[in-house]
Amino acid sequence: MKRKMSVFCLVFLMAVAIIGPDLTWAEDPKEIKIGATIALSGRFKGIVGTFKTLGNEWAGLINERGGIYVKEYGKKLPIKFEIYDDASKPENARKYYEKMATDPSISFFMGPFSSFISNAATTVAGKHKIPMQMVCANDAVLFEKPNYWRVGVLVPAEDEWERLVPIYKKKGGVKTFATITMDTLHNKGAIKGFEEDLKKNGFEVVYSVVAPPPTKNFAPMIIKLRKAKPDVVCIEALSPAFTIGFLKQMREAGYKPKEIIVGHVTKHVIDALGPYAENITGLAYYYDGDTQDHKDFLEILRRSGFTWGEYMESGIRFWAYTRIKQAIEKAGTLDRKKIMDTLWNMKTKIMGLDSFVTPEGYGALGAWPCQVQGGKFVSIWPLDKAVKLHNYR
Amino acid sequence: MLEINGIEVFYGDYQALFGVEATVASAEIVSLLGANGAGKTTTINTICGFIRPRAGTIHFDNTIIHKMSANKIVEKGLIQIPEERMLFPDMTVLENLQMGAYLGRARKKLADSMDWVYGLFPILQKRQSQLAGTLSGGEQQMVAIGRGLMSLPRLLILDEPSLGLAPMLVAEVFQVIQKINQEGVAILLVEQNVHQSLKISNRAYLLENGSIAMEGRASELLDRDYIRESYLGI
Amino acid sequence: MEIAIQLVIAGILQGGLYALAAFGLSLIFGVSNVLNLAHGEFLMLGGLFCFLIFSATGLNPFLIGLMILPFAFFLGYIFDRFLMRPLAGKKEHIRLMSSILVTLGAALCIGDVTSFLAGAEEKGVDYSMPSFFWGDLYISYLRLLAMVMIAGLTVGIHYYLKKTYTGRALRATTQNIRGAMLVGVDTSRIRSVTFGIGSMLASIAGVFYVVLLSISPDMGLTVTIKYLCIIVLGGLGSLIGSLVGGVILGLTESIVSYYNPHWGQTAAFLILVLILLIRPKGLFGK
Amino acid sequence: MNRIILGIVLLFLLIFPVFNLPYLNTFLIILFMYILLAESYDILGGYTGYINMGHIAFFGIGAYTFGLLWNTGLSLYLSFLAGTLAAVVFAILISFPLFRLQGAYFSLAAFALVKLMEHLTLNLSSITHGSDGLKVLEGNRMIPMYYLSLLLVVAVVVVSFLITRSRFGLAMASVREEEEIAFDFGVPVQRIKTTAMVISASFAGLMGSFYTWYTIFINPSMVFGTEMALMPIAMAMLGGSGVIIGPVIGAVFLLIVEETLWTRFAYLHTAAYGLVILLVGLFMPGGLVRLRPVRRFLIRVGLFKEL
Repeated sequence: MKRKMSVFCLVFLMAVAIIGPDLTWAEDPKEIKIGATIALSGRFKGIVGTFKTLGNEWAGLINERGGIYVKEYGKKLPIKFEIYDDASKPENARKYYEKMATDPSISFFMGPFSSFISNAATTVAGKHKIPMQMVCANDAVLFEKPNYWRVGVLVPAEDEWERLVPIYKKKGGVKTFATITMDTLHNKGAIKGFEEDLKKNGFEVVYSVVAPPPTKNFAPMIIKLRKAKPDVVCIEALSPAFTIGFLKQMREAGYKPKEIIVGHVTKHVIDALGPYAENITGLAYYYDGDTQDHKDFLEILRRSGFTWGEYMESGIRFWAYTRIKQAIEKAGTLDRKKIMDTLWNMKTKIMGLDSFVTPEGYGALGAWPCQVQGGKFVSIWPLDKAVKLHNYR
Repeated sequence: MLEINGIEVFYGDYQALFGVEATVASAEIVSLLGANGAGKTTTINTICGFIRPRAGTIHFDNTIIHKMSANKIVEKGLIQIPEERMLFPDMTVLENLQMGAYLGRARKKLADSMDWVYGLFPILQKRQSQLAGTLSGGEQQMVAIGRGLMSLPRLLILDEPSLGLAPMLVAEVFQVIQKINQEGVAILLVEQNVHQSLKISNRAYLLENGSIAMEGRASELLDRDYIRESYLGI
Repeated sequence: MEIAIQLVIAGILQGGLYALAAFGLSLIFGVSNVLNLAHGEFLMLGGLFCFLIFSATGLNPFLIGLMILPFAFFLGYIFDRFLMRPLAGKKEHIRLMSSILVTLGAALCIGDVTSFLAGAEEKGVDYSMPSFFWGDLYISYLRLLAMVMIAGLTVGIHYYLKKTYTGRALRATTQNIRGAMLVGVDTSRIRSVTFGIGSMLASIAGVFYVVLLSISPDMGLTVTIKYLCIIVLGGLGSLIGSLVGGVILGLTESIVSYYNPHWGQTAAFLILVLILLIRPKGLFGK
Repeated sequence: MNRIILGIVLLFLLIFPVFNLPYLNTFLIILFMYILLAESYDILGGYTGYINMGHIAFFGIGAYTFGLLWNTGLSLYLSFLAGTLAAVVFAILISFPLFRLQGAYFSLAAFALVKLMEHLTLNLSSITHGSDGLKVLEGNRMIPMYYLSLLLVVAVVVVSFLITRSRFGLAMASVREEEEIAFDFGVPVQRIKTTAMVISASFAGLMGSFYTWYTIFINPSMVFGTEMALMPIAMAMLGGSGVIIGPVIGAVFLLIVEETLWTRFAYLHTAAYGLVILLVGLFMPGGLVRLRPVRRFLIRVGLFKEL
């Protein structure tokens, strides 16, 4: 009986040891650790899974230069990401942020992908008073309640499409719009803002539909679309399957609008559509017109093995990393409160653009109109920075 | 032809057969008697390869069969006609019979065996395009026997062929069994209808609580008091 | 009126696509009595291989689809041989449970390994054919081709099941497994063959999927659920049931989606629950 | 012996928050949630043999009812009660049509109900906020959450234990083994099944309410998701369906495996996780607890209560 007890205790201790936190930390920080969860599995894997590489490559680039200078210690410290897989589930994200919150060597949190997972993560940041910068999360639901310990990098979802309207206003030739939206938090917000913008500028929205994410059969919607005869068809969906499915079926139906706008256009959408993708207009959190301040970004993209056009959201990541670096440098310490103060008040430039945080906590990074031309994704707006001119189909 | 040596069968921790021993010689009719739960069905399912014995051996034609899979045993010519008949309800009578000749040896003699079966059960020819599931109990029994014969058995095991049949039909079934036997097919007959089966058998075994309680020539057993009292109710 | 015709056409074409993969799932359930939660993974793999070969060679995707058939058959065969056969001897209740565990585990495993090796991104083959237009009506030739292939396969499978010895053995196994063993059918082999056929049908559906829509490694369970719905609707193990079930689902989805896309998606599950209320064993179940 | 072990484990869990390990606390809360879901699933699935692939529907209904009512300003306890009641009412309503079905039809129809609920919550967005999800009041309530979930787990295990010792439990087993014979012998089969489902649903509904309280934000795919629906069932089967300790062991085992894989490997952990499920299904068809050495050990310490 005694032996059994000891076996039992041993097994239990082993279990605790396996799942327990690492109990080793240095008193004097040797590195700056940034904690984050990324969806390396689950339904968001296809969209954000590769950003683990991007982050590590960025850290590698900074570390090659010695790291980030922290005044308090009078030296440059290397930077390191600690990344867990949240499997696209908020409860996992929360669990791992809690895990990282117990590690005093982690001085900073990066948010997970999507608003509802970020929601769970910001709670942890607020509770343990750890600065968190959210990436790829810009829904109103996150900013409803004040939380000092989180800021975003993006403009609100409603403003994501705001730079598109001026193109059509300037160029003319299109009058009526149709929107097809996947039923998710972010997509609905973006289209809502866009439609309001269109109406304000005298355009007409002739058909507007919100369809659930698993929709495969778009024929009934396309029948209505053909009746409404819009000049511009806009598809806003986080899931590429939705976008590809819709566009392939619109092609089958032989409907040829003057312009197609795809909110989340990635390399795989373009590949799946082949020549049909030519002149699809989209949005990216980056423009490639002015390259003087973009060298680092292009370098980490090169090292990660993808082009910016493959992932419209790579720009957000780079922006977020850079802001962390700037905040630590500016605060000159790893003190969490001071870093957070700096994040709120810091006004800097990243990639030649103003970077700041609004009083609600939104960031300043907006999306730039681009277009698929010659199989590549090129900036078309604003005109002074555009690489190519915008074409109708 | 068939030799069963001391097989022991377990269902989990529960032992069902305790060293059962029996033989069937060629061209013989042997009865396996016993009350409900005595282990008759377990015995024949073990012979047919549905259950593996934990100890003991089964030989058929001097080959060990208790480690073979059921379909291999069928291939050797050891055919069971189960109590539940196990027809293919959504197939026609003809298809059911054709399925009987599924294996190579029988497939070649399909036409001959078809004639043989239709000779034994003329009514099946009339019913041949009817779905087996829609037949009456007696007709289903005929299809089951017919399907077994299509496999060209050398030893036919019949499990309760008379169960649930009208008395008229019961007599007919026993006649047919004798006819089949005359063609040179050995028969192992498992029956609750002790009187009838002993009358047509050469030898018989009596199973009680999972072991052989008695064996001998059928005519002898018919005269034993124990059998008369316990199973014939005389 | 035009709209109605157009909706019916769209619904039937969509339904045919559903039926194709459901057919294979139904066949597997009929013979082995297991719920194969990994069926969608076979579909995904079929689509993925089509995509990979297409990217490398640029051949006609349907030709590629035919080329990968033997491979799909082999995959299904060994899946059954090594993962399902050990469960065959178990008690009914235990077998259903174990098969759920094994196929669920396999589905997660296949999906994740695929996404690790081939990337998690959405993949689609760029292949299109002009549609057939008649006034305001249009019929997609691609989908029509899918329908023709499905019809051809249905006839072929029907013939195979009725006339060949293996096909008959397969039906026999569905109807009474013990009986099939008694006439000498090697039921474990038949099971594996059925899995192979089911996997072949799924991979053809996968080819259509990757041409008409797009595939991703994590789609497996989602489509499996839809196909499970269809075969329950039609009656488990009933082949005609899975065809009718697929078409019913496609039609309802199309018609309801016309009025409200949200309820179109709901219709599938609603109609399944309603039909089971009236017929507890599905439309053609026994 | 078994009392000593149980006592020690329970005592340890009771004083656990003192150690102030928030990560392990959250881990344990999630663990308790899965144990409860697996165990409450097993009340119907393991004891009566009806594999209810729709178990998570009760959970989701509880979650939404709680969230909606709590947001209207109803008191916390009443909201919990309402969440539970909603699941119970739903269980009673669906039990009549659902129990007409047998075997795989039952399982799949129940699963279709989950998907139906998911779509309904998405579509009835004027009530449920659809895909925007439902947000409830935030707050730092780690300690009460921990104790509440612990209490719920203890409660479900105790109820399962009481069931196995009662005539009701015996009747459930008779339904599982031979439903028709049980019916012929006068066992009120329908009532037994409905009662089992109601008990099973009440716990799931309560846990659903708790989940909303815990995550602050829910949306249809979180509470009615496919993986969410299948995991508790896989856990119960993995541990050993029909044995009280089975689902507990299954949940603990699978979650620790998951956690180890998740934190140690960035990739392929889902594959490894799937492989574990597959291997258990293949080689231990009765679940971990029916593995001979495990069973022998559990019998010796008196924790192997099979129905």
